[in-house]
Amino acid sequence: MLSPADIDRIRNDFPILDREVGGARLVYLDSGATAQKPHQVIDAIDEFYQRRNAAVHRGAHQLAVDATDAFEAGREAVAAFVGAAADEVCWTKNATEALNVVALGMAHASAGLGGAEAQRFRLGPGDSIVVTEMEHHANLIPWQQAAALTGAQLRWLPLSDDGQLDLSELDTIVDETTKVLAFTHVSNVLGTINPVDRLVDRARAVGAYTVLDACQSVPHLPVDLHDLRVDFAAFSGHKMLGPTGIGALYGRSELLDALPPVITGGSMITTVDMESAAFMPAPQRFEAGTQPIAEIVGLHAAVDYLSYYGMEELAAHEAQTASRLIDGIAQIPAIRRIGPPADEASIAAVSFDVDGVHAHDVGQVLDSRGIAVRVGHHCAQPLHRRYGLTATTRASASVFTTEADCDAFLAALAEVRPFFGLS
Amino acid sequence: MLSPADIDRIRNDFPILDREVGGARLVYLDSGATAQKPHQVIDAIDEFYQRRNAAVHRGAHQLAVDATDAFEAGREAVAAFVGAAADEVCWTKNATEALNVVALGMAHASAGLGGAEAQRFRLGPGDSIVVTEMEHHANLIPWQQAAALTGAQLRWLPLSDDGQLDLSELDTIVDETTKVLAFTHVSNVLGTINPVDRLVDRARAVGAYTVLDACQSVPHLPVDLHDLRVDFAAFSGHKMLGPTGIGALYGRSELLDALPPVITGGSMITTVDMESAAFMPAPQRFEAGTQPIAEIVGLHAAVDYLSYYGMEELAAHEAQTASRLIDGIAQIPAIRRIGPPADEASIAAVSFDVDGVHAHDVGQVLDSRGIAVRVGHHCAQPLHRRYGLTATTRASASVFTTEADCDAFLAALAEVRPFFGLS
Amino acid sequence: MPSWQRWQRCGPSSGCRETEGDTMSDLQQLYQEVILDHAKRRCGNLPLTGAPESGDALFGSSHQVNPTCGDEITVEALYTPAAGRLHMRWDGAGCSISMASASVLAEMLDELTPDRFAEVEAGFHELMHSRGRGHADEELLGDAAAFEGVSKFPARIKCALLAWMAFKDAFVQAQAAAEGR
Amino acid sequence: MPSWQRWQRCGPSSGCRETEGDTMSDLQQLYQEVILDHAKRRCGNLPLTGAPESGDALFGSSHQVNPTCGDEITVEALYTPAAGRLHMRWDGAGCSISMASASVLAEMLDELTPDRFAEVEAGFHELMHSRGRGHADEELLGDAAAFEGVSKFPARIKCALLAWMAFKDAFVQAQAAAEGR
Ligand SMILES: Cc1ncc(COP(=O)(O)O)c(C=O)c1O
Ligand SMILES: Cc1ncc(COP(=O)(O)O)c(C=O)c1O
Ligand code: FES
Ligand code: FES
Repeated sequence: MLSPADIDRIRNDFPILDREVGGARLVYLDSGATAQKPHQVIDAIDEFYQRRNAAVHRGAHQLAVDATDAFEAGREAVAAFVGAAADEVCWTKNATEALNVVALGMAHASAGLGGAEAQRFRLGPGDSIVVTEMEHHANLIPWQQAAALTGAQLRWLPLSDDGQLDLSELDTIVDETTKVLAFTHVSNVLGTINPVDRLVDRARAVGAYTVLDACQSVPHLPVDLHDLRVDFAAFSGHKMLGPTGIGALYGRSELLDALPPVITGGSMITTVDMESAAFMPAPQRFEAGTQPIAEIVGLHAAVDYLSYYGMEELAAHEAQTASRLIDGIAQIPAIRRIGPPADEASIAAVSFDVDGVHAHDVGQVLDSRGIAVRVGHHCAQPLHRRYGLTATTRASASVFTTEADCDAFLAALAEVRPFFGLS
Repeated sequence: MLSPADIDRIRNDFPILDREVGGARLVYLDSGATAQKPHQVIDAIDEFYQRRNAAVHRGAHQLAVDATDAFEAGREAVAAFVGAAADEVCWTKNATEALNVVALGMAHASAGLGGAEAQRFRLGPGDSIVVTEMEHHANLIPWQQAAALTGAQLRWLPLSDDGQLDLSELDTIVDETTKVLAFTHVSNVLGTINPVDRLVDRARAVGAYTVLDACQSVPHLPVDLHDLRVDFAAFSGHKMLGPTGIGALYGRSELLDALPPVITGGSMITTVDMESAAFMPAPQRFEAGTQPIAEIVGLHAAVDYLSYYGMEELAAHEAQTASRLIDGIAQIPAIRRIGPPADEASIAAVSFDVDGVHAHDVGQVLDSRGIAVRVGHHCAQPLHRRYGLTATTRASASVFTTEADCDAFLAALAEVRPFFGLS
Repeated sequence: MPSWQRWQRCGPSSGCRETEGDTMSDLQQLYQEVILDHAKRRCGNLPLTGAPESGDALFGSSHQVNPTCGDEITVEALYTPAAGRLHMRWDGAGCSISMASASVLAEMLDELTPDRFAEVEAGFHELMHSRGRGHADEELLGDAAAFEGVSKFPARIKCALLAWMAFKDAFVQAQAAAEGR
Repeated sequence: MPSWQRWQRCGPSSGCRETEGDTMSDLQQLYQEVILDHAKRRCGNLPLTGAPESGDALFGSSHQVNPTCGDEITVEALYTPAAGRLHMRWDGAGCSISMASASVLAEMLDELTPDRFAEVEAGFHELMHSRGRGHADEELLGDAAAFEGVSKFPARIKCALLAWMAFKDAFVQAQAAAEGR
């Protein structure tokens, strides 16, 4: 468990926390949208540009060698961090691209690209793709597109009233027609941690591929993708203390080598003539064009940072923060939290509706106290509709979130309804 | 014209130029692969992460407002830099993605996505897509894929012996069946500057869309995309003194709003339910998921840097460097340069074959003298095959390239054959 | 009663507008009393009727979505050229700024000719885009001057403009309908 | 003559291998005389024959591409179990390191049993991946020890290994053919 001294030390690593907003110290509770960066990450990027910047896997010169080393060391570190082999991790610009690469790769396979070995991914009329009602748009719309392109049917696992997946119909929704089961590990709105094992078991029973949106788990929980037995997974650097512009697609090697690439171009081919091109095996086949190299170096620094404290420790801190937020919110009148019961495990992402006050007005009042939260549908419109809402306010924590942060947030939240003349 | 004092000042802005390689000062002649970054760019990224990092277009809080301002200010600056309107510039991770978005967007339109207004992009059997034999793989393979997905035919404009497009058959190759003419503004291997006007005129005459690969022109020449009258264009930040992980797709507004997006997810939709999603107009519809925000801030600093000196000035310096390299190479025995005649305009990207010495061995010897050049096919295999080569050595210059750099390179190059015992 | 009369449901605002000047926090400037008051009263937030069957009134309608938040408004514009008068009714859901702005607009419109509306609208638009540097011309803007503080909050400008955009569009439709006659 | 004898075309190398030690630059260590010499001589770079029609020799062939540069090599392996001897011929194009490495291997093979080849191959592989820290065991590696300097140049390791990978693969094919009999 992180000690208060640890957290002090951590806070000192994040330059932005020195910032004042509207005269108050910044209380950043929007890490669910994007995390802040410790100086170790910022410095790593800086150092890369100052000393080692070059195109990778191309040049014979010393800078290119240094850059390539940095690039591949980043891959090894990130892969190890999520319990994967290095060649199972492909770089993307964000998790959204990674999820699209899987969904559109399957659509390409269905259109006949990628040859015989891609046929295992073929989708068509009579097949089904299953998602959940709690998905971020990034793990929903690409599957709508894949369904539209291939004629497969899109189905979903519904939500329960208490912010969890309702799996009572799991066996009928995920059935023999199901070719893909795509679901989030952790909900970015509810904080709910989904039962990956149970879902993977069912998918395997019917021979469906599993695609895990690990955007909100990798930054907050220990994640071992091999242990989770999923076929594909996606996550984003910027949510795990890393830079913007970098994400990752994980896939079992055998699958990645067979999946047709979506984005094609340089550095992912073996031979090209005017009429055709042969693609390299994974991970390169998914890495067309110049990659976000400095960003990989920054992400490497971020996983080193997280590993230094240890994801078990950080998750314990996160759970404590979650409890403090959930319990505190429960004590403020006329607030409806959506999410799992207080005694269920969740990450510290807590969303709620303040009766009579629009989420943007809630956020505005909090911002005037220096408290940064997220308001809106958080890219999960179907989830909000399920709970009869169009928007919520979300507080989401990070490694540097203190009890004082939680308390400042709760105190300000208690003032919101009074501010708008509601008692 | 840049004075030697200007160039000195410029060189001081690039921290990496202080580096020694193998005991020699670094002579970086690989800007065609990726440019080095002035400290203004590095610092801008640093400052963004330290003070303003947040998710854009989402939060109501102050950091989000600051980040959004930075994000959109970057768009305006980059658009102005290339003579476009702000909403005609969509962010991508690199030029490769941008070119894929056009090619695959058209393929999606052909598969029925994007509704009636996307039908203008429909490709099918009987239609043709025309590229050139000098294309970088990034502007070739996506069109091969689009052809494979739609049944359209892929054609190309051939190269002449002297490194230029052979347009003698232009009117038969680009004919009434042609729906797309995709070509590079400047060859990354030959340095050739293509006659955009003539190609656009022909495309317009037959009603084909033009797609310009502006990767090698935007960093080196004044470019006004409106003046060039192309329909779409792509370029990359990392080649124009900006960071990795950022590129841009330009398109005429009317076309961008009609082109179906390829990568779908959050922040690019208006309303989403479980079965369907409505997309925002451009540029947002092409910006799914968290964007490379810090990278945009860095690219903004890069275009400010280039604009401070002025692209006309920088292009004049570039032309001078090109001449020095081309003339110098011509004086070294047993070297065959591929590219336009010395008196034709070109950028300072000069590729050649050293008789009897493999390009990688050439590069190795140069590297031992601190001279970084690129060796290989430079992602242009068909071009190399056209000249009976599999690899060349390329020297490519930047704003900071001095006469001394050119001379060091030429002196080292003259030693290559002797080193390998060839006279 | 002529159909437009049914559109007038609330009297002139008595909202308090003491200008506390620089001593007000940005937040207080944003959420002026007038705004909080209108956010509750919601003048003109009435069941939508669609085109009136009879009378010389011209009708237009517009649906607008604020892309940042997904909030929506539907506005109906009624224009009686003979009387030179505009009216608006609306339905929608959104934050207090957007609701107040719709309410203020609906109330003000009853007093405005089309020309005057164009002036007010231009002034309001300019004020919103002034990034906190503009000063509201109360003469011109009336209650809408209370939105001055919004211009400091770029993320909320669309909230304030949503109903105005919708009305402008609906009025264009109404005029188009007139030309169609 | 038995088919494998036709594969022996060059005598033992007389390449100079004075170890100049630390005084040699990295570049000189990379391009040792032995390497430059073999890059020109190209032992075993002979027209490929395909499977021999007769005799007790086992045959395998492998085509390998170096993905970083696109250079290619095709290697044919011949194994006469009775004599316990390996032979190689090859065709390809590439940099001096890759050509020299193919040449050195072809020359060395004539002296090697399969078991000894496995040892040498393992040693060579390890040396190449030593990042400039390994020391070549000349006893084991013979002329291939000259490639020690390559390990300092990560971008060139694949060059040095290309022919070895191809031969290894071709030999596996030959053994498979043996089992198929
Ligand atoms: C002419 C040309 N087109 C396209 C590209 C691809 O750019 P990127 O790798 O940044 O996507 C390059 C750079 O390698 C290029 O030189
Ligand atoms: C659960 C979940 N999935 C996907 C995403 C998309 O990530 P990105 O925007 O980095 O592509 C997010 C973040 O917004 C998320 O929280
Ligand atoms: S927040 Fe939606 S209109 Fe104001
Ligand atoms: S560079 Fe191609 S094999 Fe060495």
